[in-house]
Amino acid sequence: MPSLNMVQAVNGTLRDEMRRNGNMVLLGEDIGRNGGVFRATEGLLDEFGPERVVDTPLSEDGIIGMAIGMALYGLQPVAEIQFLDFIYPAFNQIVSDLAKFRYRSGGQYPVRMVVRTPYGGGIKGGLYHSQSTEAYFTHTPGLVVLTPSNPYDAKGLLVSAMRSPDPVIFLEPKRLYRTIKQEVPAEDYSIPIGKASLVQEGDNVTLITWGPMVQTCREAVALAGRENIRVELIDLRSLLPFDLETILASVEKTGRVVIAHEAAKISGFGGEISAQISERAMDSLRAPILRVAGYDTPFPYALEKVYLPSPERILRSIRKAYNY
Amino acid sequence: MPSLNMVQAVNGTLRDEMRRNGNMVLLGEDIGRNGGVFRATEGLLDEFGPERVVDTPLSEDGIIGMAIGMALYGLQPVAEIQFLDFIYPAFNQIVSDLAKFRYRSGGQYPVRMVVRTPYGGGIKGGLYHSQSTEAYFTHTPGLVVLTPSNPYDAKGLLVSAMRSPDPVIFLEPKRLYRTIKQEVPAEDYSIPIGKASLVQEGDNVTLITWGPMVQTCREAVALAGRENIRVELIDLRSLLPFDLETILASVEKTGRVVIAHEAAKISGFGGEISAQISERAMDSLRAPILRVAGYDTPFPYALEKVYLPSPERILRSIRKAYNY
Amino acid sequence: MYRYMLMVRRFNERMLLLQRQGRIAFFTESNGEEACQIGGAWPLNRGDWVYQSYRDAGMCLVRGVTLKALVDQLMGNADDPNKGRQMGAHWGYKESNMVSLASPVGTHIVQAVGTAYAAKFKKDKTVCFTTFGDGATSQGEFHSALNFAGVFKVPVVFFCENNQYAISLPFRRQTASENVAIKAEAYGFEGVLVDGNDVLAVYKATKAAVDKARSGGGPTLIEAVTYRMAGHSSSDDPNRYRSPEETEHWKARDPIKRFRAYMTKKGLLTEQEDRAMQEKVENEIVTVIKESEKVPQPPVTSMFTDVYAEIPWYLKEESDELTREGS
Amino acid sequence: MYRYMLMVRRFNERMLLLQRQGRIAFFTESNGEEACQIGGAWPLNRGDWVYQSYRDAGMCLVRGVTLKALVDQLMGNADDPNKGRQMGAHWGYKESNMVSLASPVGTHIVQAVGTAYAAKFKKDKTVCFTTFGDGATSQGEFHSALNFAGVFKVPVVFFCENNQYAISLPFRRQTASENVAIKAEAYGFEGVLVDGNDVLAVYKATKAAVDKARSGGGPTLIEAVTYRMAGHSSSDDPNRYRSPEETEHWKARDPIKRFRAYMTKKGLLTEQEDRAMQEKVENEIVTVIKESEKVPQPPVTSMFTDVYAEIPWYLKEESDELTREGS
Ligand SMILES: Cc1ncc(C[n+]2csc(CCOP(=O)(O)OP(=O)(O)O)c2C)c(N)n1
Ligand SMILES: Cc1ncc(C[n+]2csc(CCOP(=O)(O)OP(=O)(O)O)c2C)c(N)n1
Ligand SMILES: [Mg+2]
Ligand SMILES: [Mg+2]
Repeated sequence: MPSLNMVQAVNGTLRDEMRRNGNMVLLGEDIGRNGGVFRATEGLLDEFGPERVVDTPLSEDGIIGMAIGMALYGLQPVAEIQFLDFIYPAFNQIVSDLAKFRYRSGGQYPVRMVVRTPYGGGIKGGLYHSQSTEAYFTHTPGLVVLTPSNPYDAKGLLVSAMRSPDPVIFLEPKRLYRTIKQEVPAEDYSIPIGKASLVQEGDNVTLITWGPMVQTCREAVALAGRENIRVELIDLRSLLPFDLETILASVEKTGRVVIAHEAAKISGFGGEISAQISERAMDSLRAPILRVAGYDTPFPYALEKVYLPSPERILRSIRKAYNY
Repeated sequence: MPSLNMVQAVNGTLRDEMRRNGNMVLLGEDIGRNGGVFRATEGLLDEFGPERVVDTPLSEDGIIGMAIGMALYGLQPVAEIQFLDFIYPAFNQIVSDLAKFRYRSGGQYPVRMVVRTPYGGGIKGGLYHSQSTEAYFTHTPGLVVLTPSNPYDAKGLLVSAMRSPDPVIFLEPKRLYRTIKQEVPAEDYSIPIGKASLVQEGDNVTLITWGPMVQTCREAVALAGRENIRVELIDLRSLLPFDLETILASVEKTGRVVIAHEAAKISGFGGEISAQISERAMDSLRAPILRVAGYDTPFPYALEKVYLPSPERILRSIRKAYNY
Repeated sequence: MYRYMLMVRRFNERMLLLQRQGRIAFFTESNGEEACQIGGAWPLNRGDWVYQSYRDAGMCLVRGVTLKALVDQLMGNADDPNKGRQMGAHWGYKESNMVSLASPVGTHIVQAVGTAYAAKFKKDKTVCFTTFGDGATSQGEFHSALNFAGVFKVPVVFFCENNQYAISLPFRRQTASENVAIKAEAYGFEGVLVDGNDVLAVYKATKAAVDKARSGGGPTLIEAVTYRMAGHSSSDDPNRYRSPEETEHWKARDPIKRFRAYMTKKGLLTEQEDRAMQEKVENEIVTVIKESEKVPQPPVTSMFTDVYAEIPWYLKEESDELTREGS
Repeated sequence: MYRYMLMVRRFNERMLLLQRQGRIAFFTESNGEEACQIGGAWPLNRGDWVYQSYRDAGMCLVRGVTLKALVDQLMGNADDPNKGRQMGAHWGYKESNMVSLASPVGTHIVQAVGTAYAAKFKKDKTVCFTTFGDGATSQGEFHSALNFAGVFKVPVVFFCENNQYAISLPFRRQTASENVAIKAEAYGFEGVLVDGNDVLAVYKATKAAVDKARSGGGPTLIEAVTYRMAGHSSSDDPNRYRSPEETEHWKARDPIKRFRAYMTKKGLLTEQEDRAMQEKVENEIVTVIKESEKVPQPPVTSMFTDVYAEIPWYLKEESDELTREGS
């Protein structure tokens, strides 16, 4: 079994699916000859040619709009947006058309496509190469929102995304692109949309997270372990739809919840998870549901390290929940 | 004291402030000769001329981008976006520039401007003339988000918005434009940003809402009253920043909370309020925090009446919280 | 052609009436733009795709959409192929390749380029045709669409119905360029200006562009110069922003009158035939309205379908609660 | 002028070196574009406004921004007027009217039109100048900006540095139009094409456009044709997508070499003077780097200021918690 990092897993998955399915096309900025600024599409132009690996002009509404039109005619585009921070020129296409085409046409015109985009901090990218605005998308009915936290899941989720009949926003935590290597089976497999992963079992505190924060939370869990706090770590993987069952089962067991995400706290997706739990599992709760999140400022540059939730900061909340 | 509806209140407030402050300019689509599609700018072109009441080409990124440039040079623009549903072409301007200019420049370039836009359902506008996506904006640090629910507040909040040193997204519930008339003092007054309004006192259940749902909630409160449930009704008015103090004081008293909004539930702003309460007032809570919201679908057309939370639906949640 | 033009005009008038009577909620007429509508749609094949705008009832008819399907959409009833999900005049008819449209102006223009790319990719002979107004040319997606079309040289025809207004904004304040057609130069392909009130001229120009696209010649931008004779929509009062003189000036250039005069002169149409045709069309419409009004509104649970291919758990919950407890 | 051109080149080289050594995180060079930078900024008055792009260190220098302020920005230290909030080369200097820029390409172009409108409104003689790349012309905001500028006839100069690439995308695949300048026609004003490696030609063209804007003649689009000699940024490897021959071809047209040859020929510069100047510039830069490296990083609590004019209660809470408990 090859040991791959996340970019390699993404790259291989795109390649395999393109081989399998002649309707699959890729489009985006610098994805062809340059192989993508993170090299996720490296080698694909050579194998599939410029008609299936399309370098586009610098226009995100063009990319998403064109992909929608391709999809309606029966192609299955995977669009790359260079950074999530640059998706906003296409926000109208995404919110007004991509998400609503199937609904507004009474099912006559479903759009089957994937938007891949790197997101999150950790590469010293400042305000515009670091944002985690997944909540904009989870608040948009019609979209599926996925985010892997390791190479294995990246393949399994991307396969599901590419075979999904619904439009998928596929968020890749760029700071994990090359930091973890993992065995990734060469054969075809997929991870179902809407299923969380129980990263670690524990019965004292439930820690819920996704994407780039999964690794940070692992560290926090290890730190807590040293203090004999047994934390159950849930990686949501799928934000819309999300796996409430797994969450509630865990909360019933632990009665204590910490939610961690990198995005700013206010109106972040953590609020939704918290609200769902307090709506449905009130009687199981033995402590306030706590959130550890990015501060409610734009993403800073010089102070990035301070901004990103650290294992220690998460640990403090775990302790607080545990000792409540 | 003149009795005005909300459009008249907005119109008069714009006029008064334009008279007071020569740097104030308005821009948007059809706001000049046509007076705005809801007539909020009626008569202003005649009084202030086409340089201060600017009909723009059909381009929202143009409107917001131009307004930002005006503001940086010292004008105080109030931009109108015809419907909130049409703000997305300008989303990049709002999220990337308007919200972050002050921060990214270290305070060198603050942007002082207001974006007014009608939002919400109730006029049979279907998917694209009905949305309530305030949560996109409350998740964007750097923005102030206000929404009045009656003519008096519309004036007071708009005055604050126009005098705020920060960029304000001013959401006007279009279905209340002409439904309520109220005494609106002719003299200058303002309502501070960040302060909720206690619409009605009560000690059984706290009902938190804003904008278009305030009227619906009033009806629900009346219905509950008939069943001897005393509901405390809070109109947030200011979503970012929000008035946590007022919320917590009420929750301490009642121990029971219902949050109502028109936007889709998942990742709606109600989730944030719920999360804040459960994080900070856990021990006061005697029932799960409930949310009544729009369904998690695009905004429908034929079934609009079914989609919009009704007083009865809110009442059911009030009962549920009360009887828990 | 003439019959279709008449049909659109009558349809517009009837629908506006229904709206005034509160029997439908909203409508966008196309009075004055019938030559664009019919002449524009005429040269297309059945398999061609149209990304339409909210004034394209006429194109729908030419492409085989039934009157009933249009009225059902306006009523948002259970027979509407769009399941009553959209405001009036937001048509979508898969069988006729009339793609469903959104309200935000301009988003479809660039989607048309994607479809044209896909057709070319699949080596189909499909042409993608897209219509929009003069106002739409100010949106970013107009720019992206034309730019992408030029770069990828796809079989697309951009058809701008310049009816002189975007709601209240006159064309000369929409852009400082002489006309819309000239804008094609910025994208490396041809722009064509045509009298939009002359149905045969519109037909000819469109036919040429469609043929060119089909034979691999790439995109064309057509500007059909016309006039919106009525208000922007059933909610609009055009007297606020334009003069009766102007309206009169254009009334004299009514495309239907012009075509009728031409047909009569050529001996292709007698007054009697004309009157018979008008009556027939009128009757058809009235019959359809009656039928459509009998159709009930879509069932309440239909609100939760088509958000996704399958209903997710939370929508199932919401749907069940609604069914159980009412709205 | 020559001194500034040298300064930019040396600055670029030094900063890239610092980046390679890990002393700064990110940089975008402008090697090859010095003639655009210096010739473009030269005709502007102090009070004029510039909406810049991330390659405009040279313009900053001409407009009076100190070397130290640039290096402080790149280091994101406590002396940076932008308080270390942005990635390298995202300059902003109020005192020089060099407006702070964002990374998303193109958003500033339309803001420049707003500023020009405001200047005209206030009857100031301010001209608003904005720079951007060939890639930026594909964004919606380029389109809106030029369209609004044409409609409102404001004193703005659009300055496109067409360096042939947008990261890896060559210009001929960015758009099918012959060049950028021609695009102005779509907006009803003049486009000017100029050799961007000839500093005097750039100066002349810009001067004319600035004078025209100042005297009420409205907008101009200038396209300065040049070449990005280095990679897109310190993270880019241009060998992946372009040939050494191409790079060599343009190296022979190096704007600094050209200007030096011209100056030498005209007797305005001796080899000795040249060398002395180069040395002096080099020393200046080295001294500044040393100084800037001494400056500490911004204080942790500075993360919470400037989100709003005043710190709201929740940011106060967050700031206090951070101070109390650490990150
Ligand atoms: C993005 C967006 N902004 C504003 C509107 C409101 N609006 C609807 S139609 C219209 C004018 C369109 O004018 P034009 O493109 O010329 O088409 P016409 O109505 O004349 O056929 C406007 C401003 C909208 N639908 N979408
Ligand atoms: C909206 C947006 N999309 C993508 C990017 C990534 N990106 C940064 S610079 C660049 C190329 C810009 O090319 P050009 O405008 O020609 O300027 P140049 O770098 O050549 O000076 C791209 C694609 C971005 N910054 N913003
Ligand atoms: Mg029009
Ligand atoms: Mg370039």
